[in-house]
Amino acid sequence: MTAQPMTLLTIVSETVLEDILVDEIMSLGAKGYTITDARGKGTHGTRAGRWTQGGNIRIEVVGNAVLCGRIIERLQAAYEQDYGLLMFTTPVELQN
Amino acid sequence: MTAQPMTLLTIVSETVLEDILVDEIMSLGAKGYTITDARGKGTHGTRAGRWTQGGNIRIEVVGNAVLCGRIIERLQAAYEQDYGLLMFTTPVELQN
Amino acid sequence: MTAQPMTLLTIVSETVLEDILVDEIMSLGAKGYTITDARGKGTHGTRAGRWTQGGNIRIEVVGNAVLCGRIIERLQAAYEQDYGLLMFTTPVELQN
Amino acid sequence: MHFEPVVLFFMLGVFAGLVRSDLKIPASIYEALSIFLLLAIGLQGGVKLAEFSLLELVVPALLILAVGSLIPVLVFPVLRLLGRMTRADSASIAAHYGSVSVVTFSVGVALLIQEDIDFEGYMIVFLVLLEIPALVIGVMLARFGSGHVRWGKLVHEVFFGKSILLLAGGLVIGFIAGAEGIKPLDILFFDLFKGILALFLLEMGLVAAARIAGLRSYGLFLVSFAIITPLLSGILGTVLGWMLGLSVGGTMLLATLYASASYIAAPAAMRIAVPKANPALSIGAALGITFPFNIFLGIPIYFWMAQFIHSF
Amino acid sequence: MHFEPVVLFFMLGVFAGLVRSDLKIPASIYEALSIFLLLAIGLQGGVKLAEFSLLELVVPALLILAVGSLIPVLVFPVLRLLGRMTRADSASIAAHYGSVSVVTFSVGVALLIQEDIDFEGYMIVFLVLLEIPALVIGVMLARFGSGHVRWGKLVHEVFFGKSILLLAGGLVIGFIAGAEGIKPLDILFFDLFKGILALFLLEMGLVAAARIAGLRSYGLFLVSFAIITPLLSGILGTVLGWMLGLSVGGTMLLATLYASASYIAAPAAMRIAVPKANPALSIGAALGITFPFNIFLGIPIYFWMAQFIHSF
Amino acid sequence: MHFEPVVLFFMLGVFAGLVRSDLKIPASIYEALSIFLLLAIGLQGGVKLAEFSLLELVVPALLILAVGSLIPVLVFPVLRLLGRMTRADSASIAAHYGSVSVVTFSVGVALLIQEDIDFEGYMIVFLVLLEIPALVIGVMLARFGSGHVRWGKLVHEVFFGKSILLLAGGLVIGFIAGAEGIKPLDILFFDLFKGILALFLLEMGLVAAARIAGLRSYGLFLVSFAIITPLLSGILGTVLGWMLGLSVGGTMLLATLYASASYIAAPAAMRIAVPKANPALSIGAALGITFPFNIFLGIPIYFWMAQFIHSF
Ligand SMILES: Nc1ncnc2c1ncn2[C@@H]1O[C@H](COP(=O)(O)O)[C@@H](O)[C@H]1O
Ligand SMILES: Nc1ncnc2c1ncn2[C@@H]1O[C@H](COP(=O)(O)O)[C@@H](O)[C@H]1O
Ligand SMILES: Nc1ncnc2c1ncn2[C@@H]1O[C@H](COP(=O)(O)O)[C@@H](O)[C@H]1O
Ligand code: NA
Ligand code: NA
Ligand code: NA
Repeated sequence: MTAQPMTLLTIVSETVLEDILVDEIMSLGAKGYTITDARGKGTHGTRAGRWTQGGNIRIEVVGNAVLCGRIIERLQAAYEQDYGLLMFTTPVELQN
Repeated sequence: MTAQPMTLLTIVSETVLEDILVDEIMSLGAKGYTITDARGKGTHGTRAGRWTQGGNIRIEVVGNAVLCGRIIERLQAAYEQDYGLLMFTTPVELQN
Repeated sequence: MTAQPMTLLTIVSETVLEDILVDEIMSLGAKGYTITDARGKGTHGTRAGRWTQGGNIRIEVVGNAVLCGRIIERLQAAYEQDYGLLMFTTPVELQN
Repeated sequence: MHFEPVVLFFMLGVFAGLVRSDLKIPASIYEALSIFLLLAIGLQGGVKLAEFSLLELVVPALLILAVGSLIPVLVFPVLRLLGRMTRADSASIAAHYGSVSVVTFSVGVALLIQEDIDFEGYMIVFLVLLEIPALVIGVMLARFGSGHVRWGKLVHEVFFGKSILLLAGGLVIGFIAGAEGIKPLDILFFDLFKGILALFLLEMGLVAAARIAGLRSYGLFLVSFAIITPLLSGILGTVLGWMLGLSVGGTMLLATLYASASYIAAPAAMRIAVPKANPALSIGAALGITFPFNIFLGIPIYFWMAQFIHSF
Repeated sequence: MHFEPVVLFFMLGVFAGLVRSDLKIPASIYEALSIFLLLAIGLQGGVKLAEFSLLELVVPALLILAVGSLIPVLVFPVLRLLGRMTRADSASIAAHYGSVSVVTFSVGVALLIQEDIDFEGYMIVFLVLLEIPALVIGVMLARFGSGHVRWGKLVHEVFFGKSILLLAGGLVIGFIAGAEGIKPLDILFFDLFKGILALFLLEMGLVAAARIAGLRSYGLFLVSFAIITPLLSGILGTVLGWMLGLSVGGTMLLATLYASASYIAAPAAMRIAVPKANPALSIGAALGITFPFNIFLGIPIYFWMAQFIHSF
Repeated sequence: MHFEPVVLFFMLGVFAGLVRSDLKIPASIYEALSIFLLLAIGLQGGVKLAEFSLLELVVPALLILAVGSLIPVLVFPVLRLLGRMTRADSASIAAHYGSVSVVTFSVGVALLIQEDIDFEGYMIVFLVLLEIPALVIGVMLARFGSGHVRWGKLVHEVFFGKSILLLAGGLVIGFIAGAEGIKPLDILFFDLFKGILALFLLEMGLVAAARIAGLRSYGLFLVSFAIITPLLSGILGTVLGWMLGLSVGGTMLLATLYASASYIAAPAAMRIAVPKANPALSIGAALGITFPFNIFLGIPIYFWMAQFIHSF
């Protein structure tokens, strides 16, 4: 059991962006990602997951701080203005 | 990229309370929330998400420590006794 | 409101293992768990949640460090080699 | 004994549940099946209702409601005193047994259709109406103990909860459109009805299995209660149906309504309105005991009772 | 006025939405219903298409497409200048109104079948074709403002997005298999069609309710726009249908196609291709106003217009 | 060549998958469709089984099972020695090919019905029975390499896994209720069967597309294996069916059963029981090659073989 300090980046954004965001994340060098379907409310209004409003996805990426920083920067620049987007990071111990 | 230290409050409770909890959280001053459907087990037994048992929801709120404290206090007082409820907080860096 | 420092163990693995992993976790002494359905990509390829590929589940266990360590050790030994498996821990404050 | 093959699907579900098969009806499919059943039942009732003068129905309706409201009121002290249950649990269980079960009713209707016996179509109206007083009375019974009641939320739940809304909505649509206007929908809502009821019973069996397995923990009192109550309520319904001049089929359906216990609308409403009640008790009794009792033994018995009383 | 009972389900859905009932059609069921509707419509069209010579259809098809493409072009300056909307919003709304609504079309078909009026089956081909220029024009209109457009993604979305793919796929299967080969599928795709349309309208009502409740915030301009545009487009379709020698039924369907606004394909495409557009505006107008207007008033009006113009 | 229009839906699904359309059948709908298919097939078999004396069936059943069990045993050394695959992979693939495919079988039944050719209804029993030895043998073959096997879990999976449970449950219900008792369910379980099979094939196409796209990576050996194995197994079935005196239809169905490879029950069972096997290989071969081969070419070939052998 060797625990490795890593960063967990959690991204909440619009379902419609799933393919695009996954492409961005992988092409920036992530080793993997985990997605769950979500709904929620923020500054862009309620996204209840009904079809005409669209729902949210919650993407988690475990990686080093540099990778997470790159992803954050890219998503902020490209999507924050026009789409619902929330990102936060937490330090985690990767157990592998 | 300006990271802001914040608190992430994660609440796991019964699906049947969704509307009520969301009202509480927003009226206590949260800027938003994210919900995913969940199932699980705790001191109130198994909640497998089948209709007669009900399922769980997992609510995340990113906010400052004071807001999270207010929400915790309110939910503990009003729901902990009668409903399945788990709450925990983590420090996060909000990326916005 | 008495916050208690605890460890949150997050496990991402294959849906097909759900019953088995839950049995392991509970028999190692966990008080509860929370599961959400997920999809993702890692070293074992894409698990999009379509039936022939299978999907992922995301299990969360809040417990003390010793319990989490026991679970990690057991799952690593028994499942890491043959199944998709990601585990990471975060310190949390349990609010109860 | 009159046997309706559709209950075999319930038995298959129970079997699958007891052997812990991985068979699961996805939650969204269950939702869809129940939306379908409620709408279809409502539409069927609405089409038949159009054949009656609404005015004629006012008096029997009031009587059926009044007598039906007696059930939770009578049941509560039994639970409280004989069963030594908490006020909240007694009130919640009373509400479940005062309320009605759409699937039990549907199995009754399926049996009548199979036996080619007519019934008053407007019975479906009572499927809608009986839910309401039962839930309100349940909450009132619980109230003195728990102090604070979310009345607003409850009233909303009762009148605009999906069960009532779909039943009542179907009723109104069927009434307005009439047999002619509904015809192109017949194949979905009428011809497929029994097949979909079969699938629904499969799922009911799956969830009932968990309840049946937990029977021991309920104690002898609750088990007896869950068998005797429907029988007594069924007698009440049989006698009232006969006094109101209903046909054999209508009498049997009224008995079935009174005898059935809710496991959809009531649990959701009670979880919010009477939080101190333990849902495992009320759902366990209603779904684990009363429901299978009714579809296997109760309905044939109520049928026999209806025939018997009409032979006078 | 010609009344089609299936719209009562839409009203039930709106009612449930307005009273904030907990009634919800699960997302996966909605998905399944829409896959069904698209495939069924496509199959029906394909079977009927087989009766025509494709060559004969080329000229009317090109004309119908060309005139249909005018709609977003004409609508854009109105939104921009009269409505003072941003370029992105104007372009996105123009794309929605140039595009078509499968459910509105289906309600039109249901009315014709109920009134026993024949129509050219190949009209369904235009349900597929009209989507394409509308979305492309919408993006082109938006482009000058927003700079960067994901053309690749858009073209992919337009041609291989599920709506077009299922409609076109159904069309081809129906065409190849023919009425004879499709027969064992009839009961699912044809006989159940209207029942499933009813369930779909229930869900449409639920989501439209949220939009209807938000009407005030759209302003008078958008509300008037969402009523006048379908009327004018409907007139365009009526005149063109008549000039092309279509039957009364076919003329009415062409008017309905032109008059309808997309709320499935267009929103998804525009969210990606024109991110600066506010989806609440376009969906609000298309689903909250134009859709109910069309199914309650529009379709009967287009029917009347088609009969009127054919009386000359 | 006998052509069954239902396979066009598979082609549409493959096309959608290859062009990376966003078309998706939601997982819960897929689940529901497969529950439906399994139950419906079981019911159909049960109703037909009631026409036979069970005793008469014992000998042919044992023979069909014994010969069917040969398939994984014969296939394993080929994979191990010729294909140079690991023990785990060889065992897992052997289990997949010894096991059977409900959808392939259903397409065979659909073809027979379309061609109006009778068959022994009890063939469906073997759909249930053949699964069992194949999975057990697969695990036994893998065992020597992997040491620890979850036998308990496997036996449970085999007997109470949802596929077997629904097939067997349907069989029993159909048998008990008989053609008369099942009649009100006919419209759902029999008349809609082919339409729902079409939707299922659409989804099969979607997932097969991903497998077909990955064909190159499987190597020439696996591709040839996935085409030759069903042909040889089909011959085995044809000869046995003829020797047992089955009708042309029954012979063809037995060939189809032997020739088909499982992609539902076997993958789930093998993932748990033989964790070291790479699921991409077995599912890729079974779903990406053998399944489309069977529905497009195999079934017509087995049909021709059955007719040919019966001409002697
Ligand atoms: N304070 C918050 N806490 C938790 N989730 C949030 C918060 N704010 C926004 N979200 C989530 O992020 C999505 C997009 O946020 P926004 O861009 O603010 O609309 C929302 O739909 C929520 O699911
Ligand atoms: N130790 C734990 N770790 C993770 N989740 C838990 C834990 N305890 C409880 N939960 C979740 O919280 C829900 C309610 O908990 P309880 O009130 O203990 O029944 C359960 O159904 C679980 O989903
Ligand atoms: N770097 C990562 N970040 C987030 N999730 C991951 C990561 N790597 C793997 N996962 C998740 O863990 C599952 C199993 O991982 P693996 O064993 O690497 O295939 C994947 O399907 C993902 O859902
Ligand atoms: Na009752
Ligand atoms: Na239009
Ligand atoms: Na086989």
